[in-house]
Amino acid sequence: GKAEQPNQAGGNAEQGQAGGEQKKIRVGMVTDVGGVNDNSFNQSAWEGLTKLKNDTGHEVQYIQSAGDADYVPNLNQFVKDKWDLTWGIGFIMGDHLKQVAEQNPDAKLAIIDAEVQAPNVESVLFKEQEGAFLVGVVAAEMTKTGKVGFVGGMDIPVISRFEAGFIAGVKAAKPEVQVVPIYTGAFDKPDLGKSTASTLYGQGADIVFHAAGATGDGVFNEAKDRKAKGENVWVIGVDKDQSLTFGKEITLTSMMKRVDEAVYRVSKDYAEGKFEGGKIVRLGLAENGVGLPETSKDTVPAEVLKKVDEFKEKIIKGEITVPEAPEKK
Amino acid sequence: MNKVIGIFTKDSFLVPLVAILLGLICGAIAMLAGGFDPILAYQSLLEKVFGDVYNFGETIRQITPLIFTGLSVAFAFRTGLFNIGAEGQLVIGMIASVYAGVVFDLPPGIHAVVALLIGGIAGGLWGAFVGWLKATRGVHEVITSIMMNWIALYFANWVLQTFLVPEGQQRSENIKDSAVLTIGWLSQMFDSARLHWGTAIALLGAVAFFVILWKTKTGFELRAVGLNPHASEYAGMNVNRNVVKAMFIGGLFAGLGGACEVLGVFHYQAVMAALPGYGFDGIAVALIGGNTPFGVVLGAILFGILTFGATGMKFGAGVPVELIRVVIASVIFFVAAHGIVRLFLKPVLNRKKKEAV
Amino acid sequence: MNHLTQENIVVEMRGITKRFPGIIANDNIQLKVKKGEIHALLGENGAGKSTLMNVLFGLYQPEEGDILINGQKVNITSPNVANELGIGMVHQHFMLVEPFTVTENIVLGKEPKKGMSIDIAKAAKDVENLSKQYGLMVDPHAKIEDISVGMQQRVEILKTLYRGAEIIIFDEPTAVLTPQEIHELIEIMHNLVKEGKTIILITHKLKEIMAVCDSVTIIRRGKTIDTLSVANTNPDELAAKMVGREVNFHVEKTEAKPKEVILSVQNVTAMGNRGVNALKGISLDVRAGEILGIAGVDGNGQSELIEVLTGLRKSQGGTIKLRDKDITNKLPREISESGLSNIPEDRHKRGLVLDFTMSENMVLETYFHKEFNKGGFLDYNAIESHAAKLIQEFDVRTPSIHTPARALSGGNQQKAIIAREVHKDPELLIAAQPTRGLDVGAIEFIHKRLVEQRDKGKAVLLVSFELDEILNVSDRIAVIYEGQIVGIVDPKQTNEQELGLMMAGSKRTQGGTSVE
Amino acid sequence: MDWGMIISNLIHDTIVFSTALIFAALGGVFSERSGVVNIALEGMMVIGAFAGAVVTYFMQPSELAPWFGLLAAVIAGAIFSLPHAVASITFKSDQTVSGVALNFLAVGLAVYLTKIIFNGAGQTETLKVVFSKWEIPVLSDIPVLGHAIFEAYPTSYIAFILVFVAWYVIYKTPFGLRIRAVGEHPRAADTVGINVNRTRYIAVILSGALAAMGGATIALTTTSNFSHNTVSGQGFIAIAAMIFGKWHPVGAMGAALFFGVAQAVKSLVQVFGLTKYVPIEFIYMLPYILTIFVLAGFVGRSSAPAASGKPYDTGSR
Ligand SMILES: Nc1ncnc2c1ncn2[C@@H]1O[C@H](COP(=O)(O)OP(=O)(O)OP(=O)(O)O)[C@@H](O)[C@H]1O
Ligand SMILES: Nc1ncnc2c1ncn2[C@@H]1O[C@H](COP(=O)(O)OP(=O)(O)OP(=O)(O)O)[C@@H](O)[C@H]1O
Ligand SMILES: [Mg+2]
Ligand SMILES: [Mg+2]
Repeated sequence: GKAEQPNQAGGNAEQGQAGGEQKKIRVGMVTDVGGVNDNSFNQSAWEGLTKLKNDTGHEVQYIQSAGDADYVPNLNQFVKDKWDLTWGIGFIMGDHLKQVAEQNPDAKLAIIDAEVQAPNVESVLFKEQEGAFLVGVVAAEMTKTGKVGFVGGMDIPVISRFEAGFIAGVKAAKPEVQVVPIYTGAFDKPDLGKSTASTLYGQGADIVFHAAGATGDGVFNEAKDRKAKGENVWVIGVDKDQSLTFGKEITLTSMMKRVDEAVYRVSKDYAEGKFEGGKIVRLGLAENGVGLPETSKDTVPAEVLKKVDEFKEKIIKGEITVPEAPEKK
Repeated sequence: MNKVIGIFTKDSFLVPLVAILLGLICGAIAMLAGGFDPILAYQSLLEKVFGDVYNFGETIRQITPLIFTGLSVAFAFRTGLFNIGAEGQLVIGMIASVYAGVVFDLPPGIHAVVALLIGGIAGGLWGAFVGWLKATRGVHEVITSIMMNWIALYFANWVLQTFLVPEGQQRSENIKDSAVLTIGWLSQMFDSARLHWGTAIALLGAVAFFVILWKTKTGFELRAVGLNPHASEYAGMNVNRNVVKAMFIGGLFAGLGGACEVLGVFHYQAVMAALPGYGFDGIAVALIGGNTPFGVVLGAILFGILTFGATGMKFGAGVPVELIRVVIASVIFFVAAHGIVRLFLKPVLNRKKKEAV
Repeated sequence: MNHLTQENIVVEMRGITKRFPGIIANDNIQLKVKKGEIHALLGENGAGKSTLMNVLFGLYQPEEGDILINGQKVNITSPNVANELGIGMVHQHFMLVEPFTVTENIVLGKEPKKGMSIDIAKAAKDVENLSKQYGLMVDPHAKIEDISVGMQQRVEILKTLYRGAEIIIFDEPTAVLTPQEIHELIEIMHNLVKEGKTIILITHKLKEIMAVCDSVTIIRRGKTIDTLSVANTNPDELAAKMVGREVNFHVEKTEAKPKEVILSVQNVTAMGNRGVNALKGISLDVRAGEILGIAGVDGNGQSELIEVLTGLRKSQGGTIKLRDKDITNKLPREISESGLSNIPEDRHKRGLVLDFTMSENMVLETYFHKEFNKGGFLDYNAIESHAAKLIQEFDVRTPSIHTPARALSGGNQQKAIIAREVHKDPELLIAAQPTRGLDVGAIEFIHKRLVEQRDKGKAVLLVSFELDEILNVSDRIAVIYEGQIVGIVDPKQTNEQELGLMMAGSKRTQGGTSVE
Repeated sequence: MDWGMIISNLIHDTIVFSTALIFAALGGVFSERSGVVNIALEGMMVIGAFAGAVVTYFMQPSELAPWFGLLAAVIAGAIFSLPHAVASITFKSDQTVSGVALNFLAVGLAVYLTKIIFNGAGQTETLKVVFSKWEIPVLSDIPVLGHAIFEAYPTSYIAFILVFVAWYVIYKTPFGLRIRAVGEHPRAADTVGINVNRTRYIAVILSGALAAMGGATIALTTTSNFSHNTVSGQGFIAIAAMIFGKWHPVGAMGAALFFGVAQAVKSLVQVFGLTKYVPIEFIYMLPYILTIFVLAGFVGRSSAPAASGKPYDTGSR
């Protein structure tokens, strides 16, 4: 019954372990409409905070937004209540967070996926294109049909970075492999994801990479159906290691975006007095902000992973610069 | 539909009041079933809303569009139409005025008024189309307005993507300062809550609602057509034109609501993944408000408080915010099924009757 | 008519009282019906006849009183119970499902089955047998919406027979029929009685009672007045008992002095609602200073004619002129402003906005005139004083001008409409079924007003299904049949028989006068 | 491009998308045929999706879990339709308003309960066991049509069978005749001893059960979970399908298939790169625009059952 209070619960048990010298801080986070069970970055962010609570005993809490109008009051809910650090999760919240930051110069805020120029905000962005590049390599190497698909949520810059990186990766590994991108226009419609995947698989793609939040769940469902009928199809997951949710039979690999790590690190830094307002962090392969999960070795042959590692080296070294936007359609 | 109006004008005060009470009780039962403390929850809800000036100001912000969409639905109701399309009309109002706000170059104030009017008229036309389909093709307005809601969503997104969203963004640029409806000093007073002229416009809208419907020739026709289209036709009124007109005015209210949201609150428009929901809430507001302008304002206040305070409930008592939907649904249900409410009221009403005799 | 012994009383209603909000529809009513007779229930509009029969049929529950069937006390809680007791009812407004076939309507609720489905073949067979037995020829497979009113009535009768009714209630069965159909119905009723059925016949037509019934119970204002044997009474006695005073059914009026033609209809054709030709080249003139009555059976184009005249329906051909102005296919407002007023046949649907106040209803057609409308804003003071004046002048009984029209009785609603229409001082006043459902007093008032208009030199077009009304009020009578005027006669030179024949389609016989 | 393949896929997806709509539209047919307007189909679908997903979740990993889910949905839908029946039949309330209330209630209640059951999550956990497609032996080997039609979810087969069951019930059985009579002329039905209210109650409850099956179908075949937007407006589309299909089960099925095509075309259009010529948003709008077109063009003034939407009051004349 006390479902909605994962926060305060953490308190007493871990108090000792966290050490008496450090003062307990309160970290709040505002999700977009997806909520903390979106199998995607909101969930990942909340996992980061939950870990923080479990490791250090700091108090954490979240509010889910119901729409655009909610972002500012939800952020303010924490800010006005003098929480130590307030997170905004997602590109969409950028301007709202900036507004709140400017109106409350004493408050400290942080944001994922957007760049906010303000002295009291730390921005965390990811180089999704780099990770997407690597899963593109996997896809190109593993496709039997010479055709792979991409399912995007909404056509916004973050998702374009996924698409661009993926295409670049595929082309770098095997120029002849064809990539078919489709945008579903929604992050929360598994049924749409399913029909889109069905179309892609039906058209002969055997591997589909999705960057579509919960819409992507539908891609897995479709793959599962087809796998059950003996078709050899795969999905490449996003944000988290989705093989843990959807199983290794259909999850080839995932493009991990370590939102949890980022949220955890920045919050912990704050507690340790190392918060840097105005800083903009970009996490790529070099910073381990994006990448493939360990579990991939069960589904992807070693020689392919070796190739992936080679490309990874090149990207880190700067020999390859991965484009941030796909060529204009 | 005449029935609906009839229903909501009788016992117009007592029934909604009891319905609200019953709704809150239903909510409390649901909370108890979920293992929450209803008293604490309602308390935190009120604390959230009335606890500080900022949140109080934001509640007013939340109430404003509900007044608009409530008026939109109520106006259509009064003329015999069920406008489920306030949602889409609001979205169209948003996109039209954001377009005007971003693209036009006009002196301060005038720019705001022009953008506001464009939003209102666009919403009105969106509604009028539904009326036109009903008038000329006999398609039921409920179905078309539902369809038009979705079309509005995607159409607005298309306009945004094509004309207003800069590369690498998912929202339009900010409207020019000359088009902004925010009231700076008031906002300051409310600890930078986003207060804007839209609230005043909404209240004026309620007055206009009353005047148009009950004081003008147009209103006479609209009401006549709504209550009895056959007799109105016989009396020489143009039923079809009045249906279109009614839907236009309904749409106008919703469109203005949308315009005020972007000109007063956001100052831009973002690509939307889903409909904002104010239009659907407007139905509830109109029903609770007995489809009278004054009632709509009260209904909107109630709804604004409930929905805005829901976060407080979650914070203070851990109750999921959706619970508020259960409360709202129960209130509408009891207003509709006023027979049930009467059962509860029977003792009271009987006494009244006796006193009257 | 003899021995009212307890054995042959099939229906006895004792002290039935039924109240509706604000009215006692049945007040301690007594009724005894003998087996095998045709028993009339006579009373004015609103006397409580239908209510009483609805009680007997289980549609209403009485507050007080007992019902005995074959001497047995029964509790008729629903039509189902009535059916089981052998009571059937042919309602004033037919209880037929329009899109269903004849057979489906008859077997509804008591369907023969084959497996899980309805055995439609058997059902149709049963219907056919029944209709043969009682001489009620109907097509079992026809749809109700496609057959005539007379046929529909036969379906209603068959419905009761199919359910094994022994006692059949007819609620004003002749109101919707042509004189010829009435004859056939009377034939059917005689057949039914011969087969041992008992019939209760509701009517306020004295002639019918005299022609077919054995005994009659008279009800006035919810109370039983008397039960008489038809053999021992006469129409004058019945009328007096029904109304409670001596009645003079005759309309006082002087000779008409017709002048110039006000309305001229030439060869007008129009489609009906079902896409068939409802008006097939209709032509007529109405002159100033006369009342032209249109006689005809319901559904022969009267409604369509009025709609075309008032601009509510498009005509396909022909011309309509109001004085010199061509008003063919003009908008209703323009026609109304040109001097045409109309008392609509359905006052609730067309005549009033029931939820508007009386004062608003009084300006329904004129609210936009300068006197009420100041630059788009209505002058409610002017509107209200206007209404007050009309209501006083026409003696409309309403609590106040702010009362919604819904709260008025039918008669007063009709008076209000007449006030509104007459006040417009029209060149032509169309009155469609102006007295339908009204009591004698109200009828008298309305007829006076129509004659008054005529005497003021206005043209009046009266459309009515009531031959008495047409004969009494009109100066000339046009008979409409299947969308055409089949003849124009002088009321003083004709009678009901002749009109009846013309209404059934036969052209006017040469000479015109006919036997008494 | 292999056209056979494309068509086969299109039909296949169409059936997937139509299934839920068929269930719900059939529900609508029963309810409205009996004279009760049911705008609450949407809410009933939501409840069905919720109950189906939750019960399936707890019955996992049994292979029969989704069947229990479907059964639970039917029961939940039937129960959830009761307030609508009580309000609109017994209390003679405005049916549209009561329906609106239920739509509000459904989402609120279902998500509220989801959060309570799933630890604050706004959606159920992803279901591991859901319906898998049934290949009909032999038939599924037919080229093109085999994959298109005979490799569907069991729910799709059920839906199509129910269309014909519904047709049979409504047009061939006494019960159906009575439902139609009650929806056309309740008073006539009353006078021949049919219990108008009881008939309407049954029809409304049936409609709740059917709509809920539709909702459960979505959760148990396409989304594999329940969240606030699992149904997202399909109940309204089902209403449109019912009207478009002229309140006839087979007509409603046809209309549902039509909407299914519009959905299925969405992604196909993108695969073929047609978005170069038509903005994607217009493709999203397509089903809704088509609906309006169809309603305005073909159906026009549609003839609902005569007494639909009117409460039946024995005393009134
Ligand atoms: N359902 C009802 N509710 C309220 N009043 C009613 C109802 N039914 C009948 N009445 C009233 O009861 C009285 C008797 O009506 P009833 O229909 O029995 O008259 P009637 O003798 O059949 O008249 P008519 O010749 O017009 O058919 C009338 O005043 C009528 O208005
Ligand atoms: N179903 C009903 N419910 C409530 N009131 C009714 C109903 N039917 C009739 N009445 C009321 O009963 C009264 C008489 O109605 P009815 O239809 O019998 O009129 P009428 O017989 O034409 O009128 P009048 O006898 O005054 O000429 C009116 O006040 C009417 O409003
Ligand atoms: Mg009467
Ligand atoms: Mg009667």
